[in-house]
Amino acid sequence: MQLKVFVNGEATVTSAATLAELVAQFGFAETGVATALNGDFVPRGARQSTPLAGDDKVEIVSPRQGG
Amino acid sequence: MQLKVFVNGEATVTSAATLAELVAQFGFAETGVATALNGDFVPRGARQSTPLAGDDKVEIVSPRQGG
Amino acid sequence: MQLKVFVNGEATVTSAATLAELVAQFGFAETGVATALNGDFVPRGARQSTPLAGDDKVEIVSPRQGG
Amino acid sequence: MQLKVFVNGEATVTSAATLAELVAQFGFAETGVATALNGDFVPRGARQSTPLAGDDKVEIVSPRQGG
Amino acid sequence: MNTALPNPTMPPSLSLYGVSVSSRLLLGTALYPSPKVMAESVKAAGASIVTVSVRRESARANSGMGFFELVRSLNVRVMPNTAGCRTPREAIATAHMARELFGTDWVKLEVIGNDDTLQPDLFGLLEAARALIGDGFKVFPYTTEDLIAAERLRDAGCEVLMPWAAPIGTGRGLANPYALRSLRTYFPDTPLIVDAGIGAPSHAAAAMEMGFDAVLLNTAVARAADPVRMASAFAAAIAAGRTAFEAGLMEMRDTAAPSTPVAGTPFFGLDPS
Amino acid sequence: MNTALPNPTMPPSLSLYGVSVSSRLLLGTALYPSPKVMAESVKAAGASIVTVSVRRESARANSGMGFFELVRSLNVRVMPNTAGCRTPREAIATAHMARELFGTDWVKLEVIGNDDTLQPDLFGLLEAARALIGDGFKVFPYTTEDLIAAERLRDAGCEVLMPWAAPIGTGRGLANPYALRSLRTYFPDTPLIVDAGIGAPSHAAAAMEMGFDAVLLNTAVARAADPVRMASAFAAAIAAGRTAFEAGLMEMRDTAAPSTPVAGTPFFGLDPS
Amino acid sequence: MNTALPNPTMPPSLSLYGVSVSSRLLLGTALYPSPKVMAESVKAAGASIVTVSVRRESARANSGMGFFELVRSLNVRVMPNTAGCRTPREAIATAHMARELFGTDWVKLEVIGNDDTLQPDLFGLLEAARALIGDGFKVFPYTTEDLIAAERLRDAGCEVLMPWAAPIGTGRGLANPYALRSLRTYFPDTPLIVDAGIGAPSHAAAAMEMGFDAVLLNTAVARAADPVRMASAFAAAIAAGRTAFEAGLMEMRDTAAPSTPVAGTPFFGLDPS
Amino acid sequence: MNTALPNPTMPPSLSLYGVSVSSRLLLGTALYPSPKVMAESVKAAGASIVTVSVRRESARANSGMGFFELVRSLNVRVMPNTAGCRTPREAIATAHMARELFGTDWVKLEVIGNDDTLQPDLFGLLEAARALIGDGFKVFPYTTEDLIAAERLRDAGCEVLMPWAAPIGTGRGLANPYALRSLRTYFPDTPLIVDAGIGAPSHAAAAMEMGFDAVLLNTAVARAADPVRMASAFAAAIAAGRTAFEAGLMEMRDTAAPSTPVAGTPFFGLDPS
Repeated sequence: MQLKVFVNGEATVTSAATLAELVAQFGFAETGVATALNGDFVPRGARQSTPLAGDDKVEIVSPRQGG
Repeated sequence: MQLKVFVNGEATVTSAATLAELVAQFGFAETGVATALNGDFVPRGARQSTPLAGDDKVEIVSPRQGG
Repeated sequence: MQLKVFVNGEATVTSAATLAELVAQFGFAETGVATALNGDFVPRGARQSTPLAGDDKVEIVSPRQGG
Repeated sequence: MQLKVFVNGEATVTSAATLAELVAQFGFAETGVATALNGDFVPRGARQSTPLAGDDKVEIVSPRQGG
Repeated sequence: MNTALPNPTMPPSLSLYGVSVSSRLLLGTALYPSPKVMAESVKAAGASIVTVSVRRESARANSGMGFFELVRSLNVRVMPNTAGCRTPREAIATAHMARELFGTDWVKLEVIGNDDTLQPDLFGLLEAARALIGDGFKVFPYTTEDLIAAERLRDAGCEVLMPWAAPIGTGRGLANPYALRSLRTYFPDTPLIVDAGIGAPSHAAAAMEMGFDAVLLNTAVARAADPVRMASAFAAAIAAGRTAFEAGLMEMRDTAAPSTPVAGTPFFGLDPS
Repeated sequence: MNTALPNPTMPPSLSLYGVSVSSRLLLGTALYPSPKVMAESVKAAGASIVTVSVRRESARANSGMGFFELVRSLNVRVMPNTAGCRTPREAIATAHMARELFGTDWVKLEVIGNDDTLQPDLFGLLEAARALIGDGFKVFPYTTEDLIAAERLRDAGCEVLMPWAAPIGTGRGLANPYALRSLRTYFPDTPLIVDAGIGAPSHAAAAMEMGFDAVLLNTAVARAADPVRMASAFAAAIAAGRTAFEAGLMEMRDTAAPSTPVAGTPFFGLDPS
Repeated sequence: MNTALPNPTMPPSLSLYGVSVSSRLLLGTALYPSPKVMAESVKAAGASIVTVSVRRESARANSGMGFFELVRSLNVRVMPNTAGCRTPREAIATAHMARELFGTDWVKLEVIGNDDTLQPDLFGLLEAARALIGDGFKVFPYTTEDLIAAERLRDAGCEVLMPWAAPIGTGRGLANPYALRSLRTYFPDTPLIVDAGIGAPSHAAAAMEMGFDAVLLNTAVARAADPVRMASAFAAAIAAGRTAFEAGLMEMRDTAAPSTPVAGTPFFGLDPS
Repeated sequence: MNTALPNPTMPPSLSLYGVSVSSRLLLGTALYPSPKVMAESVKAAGASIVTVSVRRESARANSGMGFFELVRSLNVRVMPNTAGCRTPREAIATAHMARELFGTDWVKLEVIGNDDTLQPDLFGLLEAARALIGDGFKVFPYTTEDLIAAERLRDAGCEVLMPWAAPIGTGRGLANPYALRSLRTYFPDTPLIVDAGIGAPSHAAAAMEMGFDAVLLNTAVARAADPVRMASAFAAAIAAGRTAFEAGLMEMRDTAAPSTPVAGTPFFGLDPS
């Protein structure tokens, strides 16, 4: 079954049922990114048990330069 | 009956039962001062109906220079 | 006889024999300008008695805005 | 014969006939000081040939701290 | 006579909470050598608004009304302050007492966060401002140059803001001109009154040249050797700064530019010798 | 109306070469959008002295006397300058021509040492000053804040000195306040007029607060969006600065000091909560 | 060779959250011409702490870990920031994501209140700091010179404060030295790191001379013509400023005082001619 | 150990009268608590040039050579000064005595015009410089920021100029940065050494960032609580300022600019709440 979610601000249609599956589908190394769902942090260990729902707002971030 | 109250920070013993009586006993013109009881403003019109209790903290103020 | 002189930095050929004549030939009111010859001031009263020579440098100035 | 001279601003009576003798009488190493007479520098080599006269102003200086 | 010094009435373009104000100099009433000098200074300043306070009355002194009578005789609008209050609760109660005594809903709101610098506690200030605006006060918050605090105060309903120039009584002038300039830029339409830290007329003029709407001061006048003349000096400087702002200041340049015309300079082009 | 802005007449305490001067603002006559605006600006400034120059006249234009008529109609004293002169010789001849044309022995002596900064050549300035004083001129030297040059100029017979604030036309204000202050301290009795570099009324007020006797400017008024109003702004600021100087400015402090009395602060001593 | 420029190791007197830090220069990792230049600049700076961020990863780029590897190779401690967060909620979630990614509980907490000035929202900052400290973070708040905000942040559990010098990226240096000085005086024992607005080594040295404990910067190095050499310049300047603070700066004087001894001056007392 | 503080040797790009100089810090030898501290400070400064003077010798003391021996042992070049001289004649004779004693034709030429400000008498300075150059001296004139005096001194044969920052011993730093900057711009190829008035390493760094070639100081080191460490601090700051000048400082901006990249900011575009 397909869901429309927002990943890093962009609308995406996905078959992933959980946050963990979504991260995997995007081809990210599990330990290479951190995630938030609808504005709240979701720890790596909780992604498996975090189901996705329609219009969810997902943030997937990685290390970057900073000042 | 006598009460110990604090008027402008100084301990005083008074027979006044209400804030209005206290103001009068101190010889202040009713309209010449403003009052607060235990940190809260008491409007002129409410002094009559404002009883005093032991250790009450009363502020009686008047106009002064300011910057 | 004709002379080449410099008036306010511009080469001019003149028949004037004196500074006074030169000022007159240029059509300046006698009292409307002040003069210098070869870097030195020439008072109004001395213009008549100030002969011109070839290549003389003459300044003829008048009042102007200043800061 | 005795002369009154000023050495470094202080009046002194000396029997020295020359600047060189004066420097020696004061016990200065010949090369340890530099000299001036009445406001003008006197090189080391010229002290011998520099006679003293009454009221001469002699400066005898040596190295010191500076900013 | 210097007390005749200028307090030009300018177009009443300044409006505070809907009240049109003629003078851009707001003056404090404290620290003067005498009540008489205070009164004359207010007149010399041409001030239309003066700040006052409430203080504990003593049965013996009973002096409050005497002062109030004097101020009333000056025919100026009074703005009570909450000077010395350390908490929103103290400031709120003090504002209410002042409103009852002075019969005005204007209040210069001070919530002091530090006894050494007497600087505003922006957190307590915002909290007190919200409460007092809810109680119907017209709040004039004594604040810093902080842009965000200014925005929150305005959003809370403050129609006027009073950023400091420097800590009260220091007379240091504009401690952070850069930040004040950006505050002015960011609030083009909110009346901004520079309050506290002004020590000399040139400081006040500089604030006005930046486009601030008015200046509130006290110590610099009251503690001058001659307060009355100093009041007139500030009035003139503030009028001057405002006029300069409206008349369009020249651009500052890095390199010199002749004022007297270069064209026609005598001896030009001749060998300079 | 802003052109009605203050130019308070102060006690004519300022005396220049024995001439008592009522206004402490000296104004240049160049760079204005029109002669009319220049004339109105001089009036708005309340200036009693204006600076002028001499320039090469052309047979065609013959415009010099027209300008002079206009200035004459202003009933102010004119001070011709030697702007643009690069050598003492040029300055001396120019001063003589100006004296004959304007009928005054006052001269603002400029000997320019550098075309970029238009700054005084102190060496040429001193030489020219000596010569002109010998010729009976009253010399107003345009100089820097240099103490020693100032001393030599005064010893040469200059009864007034005109140190710069910053290079001509930059409008930067007091580039070296510390040195200007020490110049003022060192010459308590010599009239000192700050000339050039003033860009805003607050700059002029600051100079006057330091105790300078007057300010001479041109560009900041002439190049303002509204020269006439700017002239009145400078007049007010200079009067303000002078009055403040006479009225005794407060001392600047490092730490805050309350203006509103601390004694009797409501809720004092109670637990702030 | 200039990359050999000094980064003297000083007694590790600086301790941040119990971690003793050898270098008083904290460096940002953004805006460099290349990762290689960034890495060399960090080395030239002798920095022991660098700031980093988290940003949205794209399936295509997948570049995050590459950057992290590079930083890891520098053997420095990383301090993630919450740059760009406009609310406590955003900052809190971002801090948590950063902690998981970088494996550190240190966070440079930014809650930006205004997109033009990028200045701290002191209200949101305090709220976010409280929450994050509750979650076990070691919070380094990017704040202003506001004394009261500083006090509340410290009371909330911030053991280090990072006041700005001027807005991020302006390079203006210390916009309000007076307020920074009083902040330092008021918090003698709290490590204070000047963060943002530093444009030149002299700015950083001035902050250290005031007694600030360290300086955090990025743009001034990354945007220099030669970032690597500029990094070494800042390292030297910060060490110099700190050493000067410890070595006791001379008192500034108003009047001159000879360095070379006056006693024994040749020709003294003789008629100078 | 802080005496280990940086004195990086930079490319010997600085050449004074054809002599290539490695350190850009010139140090005075006066006012130290002891000769030993002086010697250690010179070493800590890494100075390659120190200033000295001549003073009247007394038969009793006979101490001059002792000092000279100590300086000789430091293996640095000495530059005698003419400190305290009030006239060209005094300065000329003093310079000659110094040349004979120290065996160098280098001289720091001071002709003091005022005992309070100890400032250069530009007129006497130029006269003395001409005479001494005629006598074969390499003259290092202690002058002001005056452009014209600088030009005349250079035309007289001074290959190096030493403008002041502020009066000797005041430690005020750069009193007129604007004028110093234009002096530097106007003499791109003449070695310019900022001499006198420097009070803190940040002042010295600022001068070097402007592009000045070196700094000469004394009081700020000698009168520090710990002169040796302060010497090392100045060495580091001067190296830092020079390196920054060579590495190209960022442009100062009026408005903020993010250092951390904006692209990819988490939660961007979501409703901030």
